[in-house]
Amino acid sequence: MMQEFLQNWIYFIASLSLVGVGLYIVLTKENIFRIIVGLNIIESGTNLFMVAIAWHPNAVMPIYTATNHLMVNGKVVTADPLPQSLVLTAIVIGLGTTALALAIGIKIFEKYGTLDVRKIKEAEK
Amino acid sequence: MNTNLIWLVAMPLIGSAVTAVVVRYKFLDRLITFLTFATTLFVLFLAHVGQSYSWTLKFLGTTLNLTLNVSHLSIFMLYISIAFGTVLAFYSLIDNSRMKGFLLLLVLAANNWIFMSNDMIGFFFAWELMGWASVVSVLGGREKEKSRHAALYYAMMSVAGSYSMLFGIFILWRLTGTFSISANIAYLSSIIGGHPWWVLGIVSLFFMTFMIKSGIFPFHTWVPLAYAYSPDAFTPFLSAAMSKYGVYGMLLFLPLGLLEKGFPTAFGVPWTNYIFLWFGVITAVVGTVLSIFQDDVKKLFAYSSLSNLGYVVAAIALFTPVGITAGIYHAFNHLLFEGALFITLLAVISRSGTSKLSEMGGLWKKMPITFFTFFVGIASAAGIPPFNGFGSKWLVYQAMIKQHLIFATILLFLASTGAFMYLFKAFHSIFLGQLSHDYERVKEVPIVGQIVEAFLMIAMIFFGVQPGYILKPIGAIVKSMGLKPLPVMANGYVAGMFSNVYMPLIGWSLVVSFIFGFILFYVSAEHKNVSQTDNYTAGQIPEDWGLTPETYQFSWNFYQPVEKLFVPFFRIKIDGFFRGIGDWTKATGSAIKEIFVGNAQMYAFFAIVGLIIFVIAGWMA
Amino acid sequence: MSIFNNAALLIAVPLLFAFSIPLFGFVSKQLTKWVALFTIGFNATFSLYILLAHKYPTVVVMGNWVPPFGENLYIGPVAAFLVSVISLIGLLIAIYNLWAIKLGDVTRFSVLFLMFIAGASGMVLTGDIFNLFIFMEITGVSSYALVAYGPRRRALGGAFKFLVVSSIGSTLYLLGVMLIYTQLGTLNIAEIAARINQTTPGLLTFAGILLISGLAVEAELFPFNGWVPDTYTGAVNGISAALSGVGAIAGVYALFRIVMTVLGRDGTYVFTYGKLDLMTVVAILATATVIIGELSALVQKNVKKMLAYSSMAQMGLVAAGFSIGSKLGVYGGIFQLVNHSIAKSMLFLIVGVLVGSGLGERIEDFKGLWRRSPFLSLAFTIGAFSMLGFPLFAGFWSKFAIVGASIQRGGWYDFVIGLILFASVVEAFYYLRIVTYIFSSTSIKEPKIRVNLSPAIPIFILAVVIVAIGIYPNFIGSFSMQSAGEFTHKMTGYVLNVIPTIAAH
Amino acid sequence: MIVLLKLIQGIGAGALSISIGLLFVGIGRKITARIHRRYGPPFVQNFIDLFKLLSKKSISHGFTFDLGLIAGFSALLAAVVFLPMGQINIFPHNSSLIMILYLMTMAYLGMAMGVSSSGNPNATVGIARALTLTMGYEVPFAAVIFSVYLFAHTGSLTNIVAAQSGGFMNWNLVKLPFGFVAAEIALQGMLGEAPFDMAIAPAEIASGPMVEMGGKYLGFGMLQHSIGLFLETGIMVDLFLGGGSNVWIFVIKQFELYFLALLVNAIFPRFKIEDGVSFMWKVPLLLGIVQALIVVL
Repeated sequence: MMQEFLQNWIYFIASLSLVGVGLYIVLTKENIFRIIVGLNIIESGTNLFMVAIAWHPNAVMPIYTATNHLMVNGKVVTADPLPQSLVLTAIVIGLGTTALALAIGIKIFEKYGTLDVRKIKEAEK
Repeated sequence: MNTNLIWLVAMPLIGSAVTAVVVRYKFLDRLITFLTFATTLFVLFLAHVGQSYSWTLKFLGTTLNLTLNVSHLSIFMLYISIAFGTVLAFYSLIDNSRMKGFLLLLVLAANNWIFMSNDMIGFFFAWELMGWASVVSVLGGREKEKSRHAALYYAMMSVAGSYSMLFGIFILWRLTGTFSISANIAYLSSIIGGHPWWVLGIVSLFFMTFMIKSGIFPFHTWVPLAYAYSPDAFTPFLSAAMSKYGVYGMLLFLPLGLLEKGFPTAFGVPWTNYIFLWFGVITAVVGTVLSIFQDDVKKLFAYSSLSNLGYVVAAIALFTPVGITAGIYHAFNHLLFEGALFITLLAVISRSGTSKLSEMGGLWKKMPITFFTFFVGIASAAGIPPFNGFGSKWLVYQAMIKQHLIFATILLFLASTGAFMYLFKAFHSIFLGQLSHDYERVKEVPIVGQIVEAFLMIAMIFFGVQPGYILKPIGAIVKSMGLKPLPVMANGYVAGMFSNVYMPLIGWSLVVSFIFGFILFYVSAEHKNVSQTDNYTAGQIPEDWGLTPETYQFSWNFYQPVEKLFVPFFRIKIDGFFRGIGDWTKATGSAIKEIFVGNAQMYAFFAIVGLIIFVIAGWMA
Repeated sequence: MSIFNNAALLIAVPLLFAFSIPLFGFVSKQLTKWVALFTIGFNATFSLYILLAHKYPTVVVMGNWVPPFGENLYIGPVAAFLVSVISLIGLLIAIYNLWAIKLGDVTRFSVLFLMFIAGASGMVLTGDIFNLFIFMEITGVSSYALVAYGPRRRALGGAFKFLVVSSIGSTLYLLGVMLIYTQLGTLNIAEIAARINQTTPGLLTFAGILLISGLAVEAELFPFNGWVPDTYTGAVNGISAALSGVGAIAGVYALFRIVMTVLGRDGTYVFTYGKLDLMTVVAILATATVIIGELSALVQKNVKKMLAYSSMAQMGLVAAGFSIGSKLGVYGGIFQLVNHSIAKSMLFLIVGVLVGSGLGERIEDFKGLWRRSPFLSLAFTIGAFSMLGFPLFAGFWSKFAIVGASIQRGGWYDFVIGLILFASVVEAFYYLRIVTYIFSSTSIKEPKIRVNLSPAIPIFILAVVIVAIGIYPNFIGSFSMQSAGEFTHKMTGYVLNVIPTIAAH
Repeated sequence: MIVLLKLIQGIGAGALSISIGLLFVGIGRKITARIHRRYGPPFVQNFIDLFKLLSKKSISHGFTFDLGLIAGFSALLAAVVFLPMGQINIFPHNSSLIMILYLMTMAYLGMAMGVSSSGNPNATVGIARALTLTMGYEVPFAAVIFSVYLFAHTGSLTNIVAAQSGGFMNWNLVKLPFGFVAAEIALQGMLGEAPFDMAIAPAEIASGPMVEMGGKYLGFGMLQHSIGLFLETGIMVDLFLGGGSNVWIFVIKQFELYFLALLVNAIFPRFKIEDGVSFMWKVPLLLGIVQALIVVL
């Protein structure tokens, strides 16, 4: 089980590093919109990770057609369809949160007149 | 399975619910409180030793049975506290201080439950109930800001106390698996031989709670605040009855059979009891010394009640037959004379409107009945023979001397002479000396108050002259604790270890000599009454110097010369220690508050750092 | 099963009405609040029907895909009990909102509020970990928007912080779910719980840690609860009450459903690389939360911030109760959770009414409240005393059980409960400080505070419920005892009810 | 019948104590005069003064003033009844030392009440000083009493006297020397003699409590002083000098003690109140504690 999982380690490294980049942006940047962009990068990183999990080398697309046989002499060759469907919901949720974040960002700019998180903190103190 | 016991607890609860509804109308509120007290006292007559009642409660996953049983000690404590409560409730019909009846009844319900409970859950439930009910009642005091601070200080002490008891209860539950008090104590005394330190640790958890509630030395700092700034009608119950809960708790835990287990003893007393005895003695001395210099009369008597509690604790810590008898007897006497003193104070404060000693004076002309009760009260508080205070103080000395504890007895004797000093100071500053003009219109308390005061005066004299009625039940208590009780030949007889006193004899000799005094007085030449400012002042009249009765009255800085003696003593401040803890927690609190620094990055950073620590901890641990 | 007793309605009806409210909005703004009220009312009656008529444990299958394959809702004693509590508190807050929410965009508020209640009930009912993620997100999004609803600037700052931290949390959770999915190939809680041994230890622990940190954000455990104070103070009082009452229940339930049922093995829990088991880690975090929460609440001047820290600390106490692991501990935890949400939401509603009628939010402004409105001060005292665990109030029994369970477990738990008791002495100080302010009346004559009907009903009902539980705890106690059974006995309690055929291996 | 007998004995004891007391004070005034190298009044002067005072009209400050002074006199009279005097021992089984001491405090309480209700601040200052002094000398006296208690294993004076029967050698004076010296100094304070007479200091507070007393009230004050004198010296005799086989030896022993006190009184100036108390807590207390240690170990 473990070695199949680690076969496509390159994709896991890539997606988790994307999540790392997103985290870096969220943690260090002060501008609210940069933070929202960072959040989006984390979202896409996790989505990539989910898709990477579903795939294994020389997997076939999981749609049954006359030519495309899902099972070849008892071994599953198709990529796993379920995580891909989960990715769909995850993307939609990511969209929702980003939309709300942007709305809040605009409102903050209206009220505070700045987007710099530190200045907002001073204004609030 | 006698159901009358449950009524002892249920009756006050119902009464409190009813009074809570009518809390708006003061007289109705007090009337129902008094009726509930009276009916509880009546129900108490049906209860006698050996009865028990238990009901089950499905809780903590197992069915627990909460049991009430009546031992000699509990029936004694119940009688004195409810009887005094009824008298106080009767007096409170005419009182107009801001005491809420339903809180007093909650405390009464808890009081009955504590004294009868034989299981730790019920005990703890009642203890905390009494705790918060009394805290809220202390809040109703006259001086707003001070009573708030006093209530908060008292609340913190009692909450800390009950949590330490909660910890102790569950440690015992883990060891013995049962909540019943008698079983746990039996278990403790069975394993005391094996690992004494473990047992002492558990018992000290409980003793901390009891010392806090009775205001013993390290934890006495809340007593003067709570007594002085609680509503005047509640202070008598707080000082007389509620300080006995700690004593009752100690008496529960004392018979651990330390002596039989060959416990190292000092002066024939197990060393733990010896240390505890010194706590009592120090409380007695601290109470007296601090009380001498008080100007607020309620604080003065709060310290006096503290010092009497020190006597009681010192006596029961000896755990010898005469020691326990002296301790419980003094607890009863303290309840009686302290209650009488606080009720008379209640009368004086309600009439004169002030509780400062320097602002009163000469009230005996206006309030004779209160004056006489106060006189009998301070006489018995000072321990003068025909009155009820003497018997127990005398027995306490006998008990201490029997164990060769000379220094402790000397200190207690100092405390008792000091008691006479502050008692006379209060007596003089309130009733004697110059009557100031704005007290001209002061009237005696209404008839209800006079009845209560007369009743208390007669009770003090009766129990002074006939101590047998109290010593017999105490003998039963001592026997139930497995010690040989003191012989009680006749009602008037108090048998000590070194000598014995036949109290009525003193009474008769006083009466006869008073008759002689009066005869001599009326035989000699007649006298003429003069006004209070017509004094021997080398020919001038005080008014010429512009002196008013207030300024001519000597009651400010009454013992100023002695103050120089005790100055080094005042420097050590006990409540500085508790304030230190308070400030430390506040400092750490504000330091920790900095964590929530207020921007999203930091929180997200914490989350990630938490995650990383998680992983490392898992890896490394 | 007939359509009517299908538990999915508990989620479907609120969502349906949530999205149809804008239509009602055209008719009249106030009507939307009544519609929200009636839907939550339906939710409450239906869940009470399930709870009281003992209609559990039932499994609600979606599109008759039998559990291990399709998604399912599982209504066990826990779910039934918590859903009814959530919807009852939601109902009371909705009644309060009739009065409180006047200005601003009322229709969108009701939409969000209904979504919030639907999400929370979904979290409690669902039997599938990815579903749990979706419902967590629904509750999350609706609560960010609700927090941002507040009139003051602070609300926006609070909402933004809440959004950032929670979305990071849910991404961690999602990663954890995926790691579990790769090994076991299923998302169904019951099946994962049964086949948890087949996972490789290294990956499982990493997935476990990710799951816990993700859920700890919602359950307000120490390193992850940075957002709590600013969000609660920023939000309107009704919303803070909803967050601390309903949101906390869902958050803590999710955390311990994962830790005890999914990762647990009937009494022992997943070991991080064989040494420190997850439950001890949660216990450490819980104690840290209690202490930090109480100490920082001590120095607060603003009542709302103080209540926020106090609810964080109480969540720590609940988590500590759960983390003991024994049936008694879980019983104490659930009972305290319910007591806390009842008392805390009442306290927030009271502060809401006071602020609404012009009183400041500082502690000193509570001086002499007794004169100005006896009803509110009495309710506040009842709530405060229940939080402190004084007898005759609900909190006494649950705190008693938690202390008992933790000492019964012994070992280093004595030290844990010692710290918690010290922290609760601190808690007693700052609550009693306010109570003493209330009752020590000041001389300046201030006008009486008039409490109109709509906020008075919830406060009155909650106060009566607290005292009723305090006097007769067995009513709520029995439900929490059954639910404790479901948590501690994983296989018999939960898994076999969902998939009877599966054999734990 | 017994009651009547006891009543007569009581009255006899009372009359004895009054007359002996007045006699001692008279002789005392003559001795002090001789020390001051003058003749001094005849030793029966006090009896004359008493009759003069009781027959003079006087002013009073109300009911508590009268009640207080009567109480002061009669409480001491009641205490005398319990004192074993040589072979006159009216209530042998009821003469506990602490009981007598506390009964005496009843008298001081009565007198204090009367005097301070007169309204004159000098009187109350006097009483405050007297009470502070009581706290001063009670502590060493307590140390002495309790060491005697432990030494003789009894608390009642009758048994203490019985324990000292036989020759001079087994008096407590010999067995407990330090105790005797400490008690002697404490007695000086009790009697209100010279170094410790700050309570009735004529110069500073116009003779303190007695400032408002005139006529029969001064008479009652004098009676109270004489009975107190008789009682305190009587207790000291019973405690340390073996109590005397018959009344006259008892009285002679009392006079010895009083004579000693008079000598000290005639010479020493007055202590300030706080120095008096601190002196009492230094020297006599130290002696008392030493005595107690000897007895205990």
